[in-house]
Amino acid sequence: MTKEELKTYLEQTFPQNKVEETFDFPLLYADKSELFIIAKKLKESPETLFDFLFCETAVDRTPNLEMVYHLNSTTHRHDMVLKVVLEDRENPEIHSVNELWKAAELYENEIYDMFGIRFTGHPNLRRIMLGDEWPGFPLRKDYKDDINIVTL
Amino acid sequence: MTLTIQFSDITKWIHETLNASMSPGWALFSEFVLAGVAMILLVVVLAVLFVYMERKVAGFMQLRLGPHRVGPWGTMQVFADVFKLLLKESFAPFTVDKFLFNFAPILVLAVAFMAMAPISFAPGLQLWDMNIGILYVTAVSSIGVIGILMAGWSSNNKYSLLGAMRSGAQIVSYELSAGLSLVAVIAMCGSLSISDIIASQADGWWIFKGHLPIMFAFVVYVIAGTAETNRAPFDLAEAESELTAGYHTEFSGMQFGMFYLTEYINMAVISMVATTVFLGGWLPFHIYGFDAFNNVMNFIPSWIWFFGKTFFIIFLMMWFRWTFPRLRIDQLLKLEWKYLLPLSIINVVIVAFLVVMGWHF
Amino acid sequence: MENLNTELPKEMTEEFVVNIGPQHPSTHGVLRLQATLDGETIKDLLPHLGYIHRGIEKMCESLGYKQFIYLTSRMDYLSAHINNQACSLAIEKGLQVEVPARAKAIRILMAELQRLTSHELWWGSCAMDLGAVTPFFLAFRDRERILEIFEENTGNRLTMNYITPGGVMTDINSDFVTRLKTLLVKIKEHLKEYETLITGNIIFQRRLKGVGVLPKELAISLGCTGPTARASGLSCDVRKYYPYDGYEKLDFKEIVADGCDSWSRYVVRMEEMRQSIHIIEQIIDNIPEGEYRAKLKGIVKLPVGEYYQRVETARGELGVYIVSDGGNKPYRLKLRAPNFSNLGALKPITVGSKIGDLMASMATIDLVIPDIDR
Amino acid sequence: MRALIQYIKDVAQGFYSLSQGLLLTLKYFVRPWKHIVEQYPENRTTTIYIPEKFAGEVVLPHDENNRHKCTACTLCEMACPNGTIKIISATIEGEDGKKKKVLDKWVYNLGMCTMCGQCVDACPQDAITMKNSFELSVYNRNDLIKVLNKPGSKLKEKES
Repeated sequence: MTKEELKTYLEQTFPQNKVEETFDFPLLYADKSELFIIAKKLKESPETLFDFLFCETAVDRTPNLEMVYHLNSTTHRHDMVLKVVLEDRENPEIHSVNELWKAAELYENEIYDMFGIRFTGHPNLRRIMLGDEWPGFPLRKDYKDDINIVTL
Repeated sequence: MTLTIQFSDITKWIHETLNASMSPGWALFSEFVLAGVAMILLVVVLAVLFVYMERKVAGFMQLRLGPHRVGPWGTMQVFADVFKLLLKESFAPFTVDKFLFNFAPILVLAVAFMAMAPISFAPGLQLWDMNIGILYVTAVSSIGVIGILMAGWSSNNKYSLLGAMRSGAQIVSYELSAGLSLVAVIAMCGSLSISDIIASQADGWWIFKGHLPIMFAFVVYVIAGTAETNRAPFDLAEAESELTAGYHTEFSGMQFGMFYLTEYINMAVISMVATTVFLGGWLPFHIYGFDAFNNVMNFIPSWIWFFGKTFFIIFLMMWFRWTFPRLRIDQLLKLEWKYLLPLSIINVVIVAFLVVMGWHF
Repeated sequence: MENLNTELPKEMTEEFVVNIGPQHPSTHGVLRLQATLDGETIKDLLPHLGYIHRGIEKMCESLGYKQFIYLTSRMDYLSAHINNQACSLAIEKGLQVEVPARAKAIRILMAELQRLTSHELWWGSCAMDLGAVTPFFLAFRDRERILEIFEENTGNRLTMNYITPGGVMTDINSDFVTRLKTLLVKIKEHLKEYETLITGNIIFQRRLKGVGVLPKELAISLGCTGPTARASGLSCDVRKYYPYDGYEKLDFKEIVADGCDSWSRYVVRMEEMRQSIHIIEQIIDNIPEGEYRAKLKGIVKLPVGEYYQRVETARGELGVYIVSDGGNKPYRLKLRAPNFSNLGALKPITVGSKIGDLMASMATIDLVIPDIDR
Repeated sequence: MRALIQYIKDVAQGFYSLSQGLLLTLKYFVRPWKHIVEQYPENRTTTIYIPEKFAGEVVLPHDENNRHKCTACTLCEMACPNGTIKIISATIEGEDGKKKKVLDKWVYNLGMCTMCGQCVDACPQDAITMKNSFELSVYNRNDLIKVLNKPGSKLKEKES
């Protein structure tokens, strides 16, 4: 499907969700609680078949955190973006998509490390880069570190 | 015709002078000391030559020059390295088994020296012409693996242990086919003594006599010998990309130097045995009926013949090392137990049949 | 033989943990693999990262759009040029700048040369991981000549800093075409030597065939890209599916093999080297004349929005995800590193095999550690 | 029987492949003149090849009258991603009595420079260039911080 077709498809299939588009891909907003169901549907329904999670990351849109899933289908060759807004900044938690895409195991480890978003159902959630004793989550906008960050 | 002094004359002269000046017991003792010192010097010089040769061969095969800064054409590089190793601290980690850790390199080196005893470098230049020479060499050189196992175990390091276990499995298995390929020649000439084996090749080296089983045995012996000395493509015991340095990971200074030296001495032993058994020892190359050519060959001193052949086999081993990738441990054992050993056994059976029927010459 | 260990009572067998890395000859960098071994057999593998984590994503948030490109050279330093290209393309996408045709051609030429150097280095180090040292020098001989061309034309050898949003920094030299042509002839000759020395070698083949099998479904699920995924039968060449900088006009084959093992990965990479040469040969004679750079403003500001650009580096798909808030710096920059995803494949393909196979798998996945850590 | 023939064929092929590799290494072994190494420290003044464009360090060229082109506009300082450049300007009184900003010190930290060429690119006066110098290592890290404008140098006014 092309970008426009996919966008209309998403609008029809998920009428209660907000559908937008970025510069490249159609964009679907999902609620935190229904993320896993929507992701599973996107992966398994024969029209979409999003079986390739090529980028999973988070963006700190102060005060919210935002999970961004870039999905691709290796059969239909179309892409889309799935976004989840997390309002709880102190203790953000979301269901892991590791069961659907195994790539998410490493991605989610990195997101946990950098943003502090906890993933329920993740098999081995650990701070993969920085180590357990590191204070704070560096990629958040309010992260302050006078020693390790040298500003110009 | 020959103007060269025979080595037996020199030894005889030493023997007589010593006996004339002191009691027979002291004379014998002095002879032992002299022989030991001479042997150690010879072996060390050889090892140094081999190290230099290996570096140059490796360099030339890899489009480089090899060592070329210390001394003319880098000849002093090896000495520089040895002095560096001598001056370095032989550091032992806190958790090692001190006695075994310090003993292992000495054992390995001593065993390598011992294996040189019955080898005949030239007519008369032989430390001990025992009647079971070949058996002695194979027996003694297999003690070396104990030293390697000791080194690996005492280091208290998982890489070392893995390397030592690999080395043990490898050396124990490859000794079988190395021994069996030697048996082929021994059966043909009917003696274990090294001087007898050389004498049996006076009318032609075993490898050129036209016996197919012997040629096969030579190939097997070179492969098994390469494996026995833990060299690439069989260098699993110290597989650099897998186990960093294998059984000598924790060794430093001269203790490491001993392991390093031992590798080359073992290579020397293997290639000297191959020279003696298959390539006619110190005998010159003759072509039957070509008297002029044979006379020219005779003119070349016998020790040059011996070391020339030795260096050729060592070059073969170096050539293998710098060309081939390494085998995996299961492939290594499979090659021995499923291919080389059965074929060697069949080979020995064929040789025995030939000998019994008297079809050999 | 395989069942020997299971028959023994449990007290007699003991698994032990070996740290392969951070300093280990065959991890090619500071990657730590915590391997649980049962004798020689790997039972479990857990990668520990972060030894060379520099926080490039965070650093990029405090740099301007023209400046942060050059930090990405330090990710996958073996395809530094292609990393820069990805960032430039993302910025050009946001600014809607048309890159001159000459710049596009030069970019492709350099990118394919970079792919060639990267694969050559991989070939040498792959052979070295498997115990053969000589190929490393043969590979470096040709790589050095290509690096010389980079040095002459861009000013640097490894991190070329050659691409800038809107084109390339400087024009190529006048003798570039002739030098490259003579070089390509030589490289093609030497590729044949590679084949005789290593590809045909029976020991090498036995070491790779059937080792480290990564099935296609698993490759998709793990998000593998590049030669690693293509050797598992997953067609994923970004140059074919999402062409950029004029790859759509070129004739080249996407190399896909379905052996799924290390040998297929080896074959795919070797064949990709030939394809790169083929691509270069198509462009080299008709580099368009004209500007090599579109003029941009001194300070670049991207419109508010999100931009995702992917390119095919030597190791897989590199994605640059820029979130812009309209300022002169990216609000958030995510670099989707190909090696980070490919690293995930290491555990499933090595568990149950020998240590020697781990080296073979790692060598053919071709991990570059700074790219994993970023 | 066919399996046996195949087996022998495989073994022969294996030996053939190994011998091909051996021949290749022997070929290089006996042809030392094909070797590729450079005798580096010896050839640093003779045969070493440093391309014209090679980016070794940033320089501020001065002409024969000890004049440079830098107007101390600090665009290069802003363009640098690493904070390598520090421009210290001074205000002097010109001949016509106007206050004028001129370059006092062009401080360049070679140790932090990644040779990205952004400063050269940003300079509107083409005052700075990359030079193909090499062997720039020093024993003291402070020696890497250089002042590029020579003492007493002046701004070169445009002819037009």
